[in-house]
Amino acid sequence: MDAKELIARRVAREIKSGMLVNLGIGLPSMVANFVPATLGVFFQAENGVIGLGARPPEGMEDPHLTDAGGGFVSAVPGAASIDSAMSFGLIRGGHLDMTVLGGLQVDELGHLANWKVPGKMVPGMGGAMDLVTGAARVVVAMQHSARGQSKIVNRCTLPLTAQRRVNLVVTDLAVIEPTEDGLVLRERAPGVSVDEISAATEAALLISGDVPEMQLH
Amino acid sequence: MDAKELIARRVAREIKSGMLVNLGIGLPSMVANFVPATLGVFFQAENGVIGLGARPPEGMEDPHLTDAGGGFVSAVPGAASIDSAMSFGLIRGGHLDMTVLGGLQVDELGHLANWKVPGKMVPGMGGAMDLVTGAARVVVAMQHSARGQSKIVNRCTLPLTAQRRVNLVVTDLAVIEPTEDGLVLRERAPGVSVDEISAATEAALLISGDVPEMQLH
Amino acid sequence: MKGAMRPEAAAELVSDGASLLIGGFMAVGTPQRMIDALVARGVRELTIIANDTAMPGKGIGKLVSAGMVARVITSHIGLNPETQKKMIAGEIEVELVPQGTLVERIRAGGVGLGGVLTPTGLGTEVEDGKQTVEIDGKRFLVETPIHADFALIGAWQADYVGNLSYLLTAHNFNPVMALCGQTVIAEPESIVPVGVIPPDAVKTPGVLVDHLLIRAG
Amino acid sequence: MKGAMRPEAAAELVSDGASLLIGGFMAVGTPQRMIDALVARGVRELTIIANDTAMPGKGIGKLVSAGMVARVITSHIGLNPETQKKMIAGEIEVELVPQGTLVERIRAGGVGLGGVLTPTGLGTEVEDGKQTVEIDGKRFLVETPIHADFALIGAWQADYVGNLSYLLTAHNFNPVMALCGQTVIAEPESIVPVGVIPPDAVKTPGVLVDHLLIRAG
Repeated sequence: MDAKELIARRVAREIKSGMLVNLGIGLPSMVANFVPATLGVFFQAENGVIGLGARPPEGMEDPHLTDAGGGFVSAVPGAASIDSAMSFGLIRGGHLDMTVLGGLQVDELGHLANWKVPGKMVPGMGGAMDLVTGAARVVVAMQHSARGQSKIVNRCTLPLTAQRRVNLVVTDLAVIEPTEDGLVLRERAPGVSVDEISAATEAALLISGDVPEMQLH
Repeated sequence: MDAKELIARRVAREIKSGMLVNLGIGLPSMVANFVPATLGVFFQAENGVIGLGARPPEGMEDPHLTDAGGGFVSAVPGAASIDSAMSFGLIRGGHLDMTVLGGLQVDELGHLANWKVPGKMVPGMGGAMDLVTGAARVVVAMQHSARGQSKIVNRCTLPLTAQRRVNLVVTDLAVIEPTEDGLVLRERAPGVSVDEISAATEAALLISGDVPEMQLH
Repeated sequence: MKGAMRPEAAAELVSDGASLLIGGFMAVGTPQRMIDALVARGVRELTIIANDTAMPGKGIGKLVSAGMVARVITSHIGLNPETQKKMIAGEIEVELVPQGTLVERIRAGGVGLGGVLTPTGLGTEVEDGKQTVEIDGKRFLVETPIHADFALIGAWQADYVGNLSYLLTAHNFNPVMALCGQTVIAEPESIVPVGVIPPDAVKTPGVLVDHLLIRAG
Repeated sequence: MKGAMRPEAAAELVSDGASLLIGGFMAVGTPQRMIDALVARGVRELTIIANDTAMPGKGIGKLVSAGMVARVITSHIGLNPETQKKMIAGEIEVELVPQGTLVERIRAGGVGLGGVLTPTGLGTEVEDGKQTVEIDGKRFLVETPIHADFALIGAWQADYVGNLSYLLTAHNFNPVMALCGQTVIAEPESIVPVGVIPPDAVKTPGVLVDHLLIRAG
């Protein structure tokens, strides 16, 4: 299983029956593939639909129904169209049960940076600042390291997305829960040791007792 | 012609082709009866429709289509349902070309009081404060006097509806335009003299040259 | 997917002292069966947030007449003399709010805003005790969000996801209040199978609705 | 009742230096024929307010590629490398605004609010230089209204009153922008006779729309 699929499968386990969930573009959007249809979960695309479904068969795509990345999607029974004011009203107003977002850095305070690398790459925050500020639960889905550098850092050096502490970080190596006391190592990826995780992590990790292996959907 | 009909017929002449107009409950709502259909005017009821039409024939009333006073109305072709947020968005945002409202007092500054008689009658402001603040043009339609007292006063003694100067006051005696310099007497009701108007008015009126008689629709 | 409950069961959820947002404008769009069930249950000391208190014997007027209301936040009580009488007698506390401000305060509560800046009410009693902010040289009132334990919503169609649609002037405050109640109870006139309301016709996404009342007997 | 005009005639209304709100999300719901007409006309120094700048060769991306844009107020430019390149080269000034804040700022401009108070952006670069207000012990950013010379709206159906409806995720910023432009130009995919769009299906009342583009050739 490749790293992205591992992360997506683990994040999928965070999603419970009846939730309203927003998945960011890229890796987070893969999570939907691993959520059982029986859960009755509704996915929101912040560009304007509640009840996002899979990409339709070829030739049945509709240019009026896309996800936030511009890709063709379908609508499940019971779907609702929403404009941007309603979409972000739901997000900011705390009506969104969970958001899954990519990250550039998460630090010991649980702060997320994911929208700007000054002077290099400035995609903009899109909906990320509202999502991290407003969602009931924020899950960061990202590779543990990039170009050999840990993305779990002491203090974010990149511009923050919000001052809110995110709820969970899922990487290809570990599941980490930011708490008031610091970053708690909750789970190991299959076949990865606690020592290997610590070695790959710039930030201090709080470890107590046996750290179980991830369960995957 | 009774006083109310006179006022309504005169106010109707203020309404121009293609306008969006809000009529208050009571006397102002009578104005619609005297606006030619050919003008293509749209009436807004702030409770939720643009394109308010006449009361439907008996037996064809619908409990989901009423004016702000709760009376049955119809919808003209091209009507639109709006919720209260959109309704007052249009009003506050300056999208409403004219509002016609009743009044308790108008003073020399052009200030309107029309929502409260402390200790006696407190209906509440309803939409009046937003209407007077936001409409492009505010026309007050009211009797000149109540119980022998002029309603055109030096300074409002009743609580103000807004700090905005209203654009025109139409009574059963006169048409008065509040200006930066004071209240200008623009027109006389048929058969009413300037002296009679002055005598019935607490506030000072600015009068220059001949004051013409009202033209009525 | 939500079941639908009887009005009596829904009324059981509401305790003495609860705050209720109630949709409707002069009882049009007000959830009537829910109100009857509340009257039958006889809860006391309610705070009601609504555009108006209708009239005696209609909609919210029934709650007022039954002596169940301690406090009202509303824009207009002019057509319910009982509310005015109880206010003057000190039995009901009434906070009068301009209609456009009321809907924005409810919306702010629902969409996670800390408030809105409005020109409505400047220079009137409505300004008393309020913070003001200057933007580009203009003063605005800071109007704060409204929150409530329940929102009682009158709708036209619902499906079992909780999606709601509304008819004509029966929209009014309902779509905005559905964003705001801690618990949202919707009383639709009919309930249709999931998938029958087209996504573009949904005005309140089902994710906002906690309970649906069953169809009228 | 409005006539419908050719895109070239509508483009003639737009002068060098104009500010344009443009609907759409990654070009979905963007008025494409209007943009092509603007490119053909070759106006310069435009300020564009839009969720994103799409990608090169698509929607707003065409304006960027043609060098017609001096300034962009937007939430995301990550999928248009040309915008990023021109920003870094100092050819385009880019103001990045969180998506939920952007839509509320446009709405505030359209509905006559002096601004909104939002938690989004607190403790991030977005806070820099902004006024904050404390409400019930919590800090909020004061976000100010956006105004613009034009709103260019992509819609599904229109009638000759100017009423508009939208499809699925092609709503996005369009309904809110239609409240806000000084001059509102709508590009519908089809135009139907007045009375054919049911009042409850109208998302933008025709009173907001100044010009309609004729149907596509």
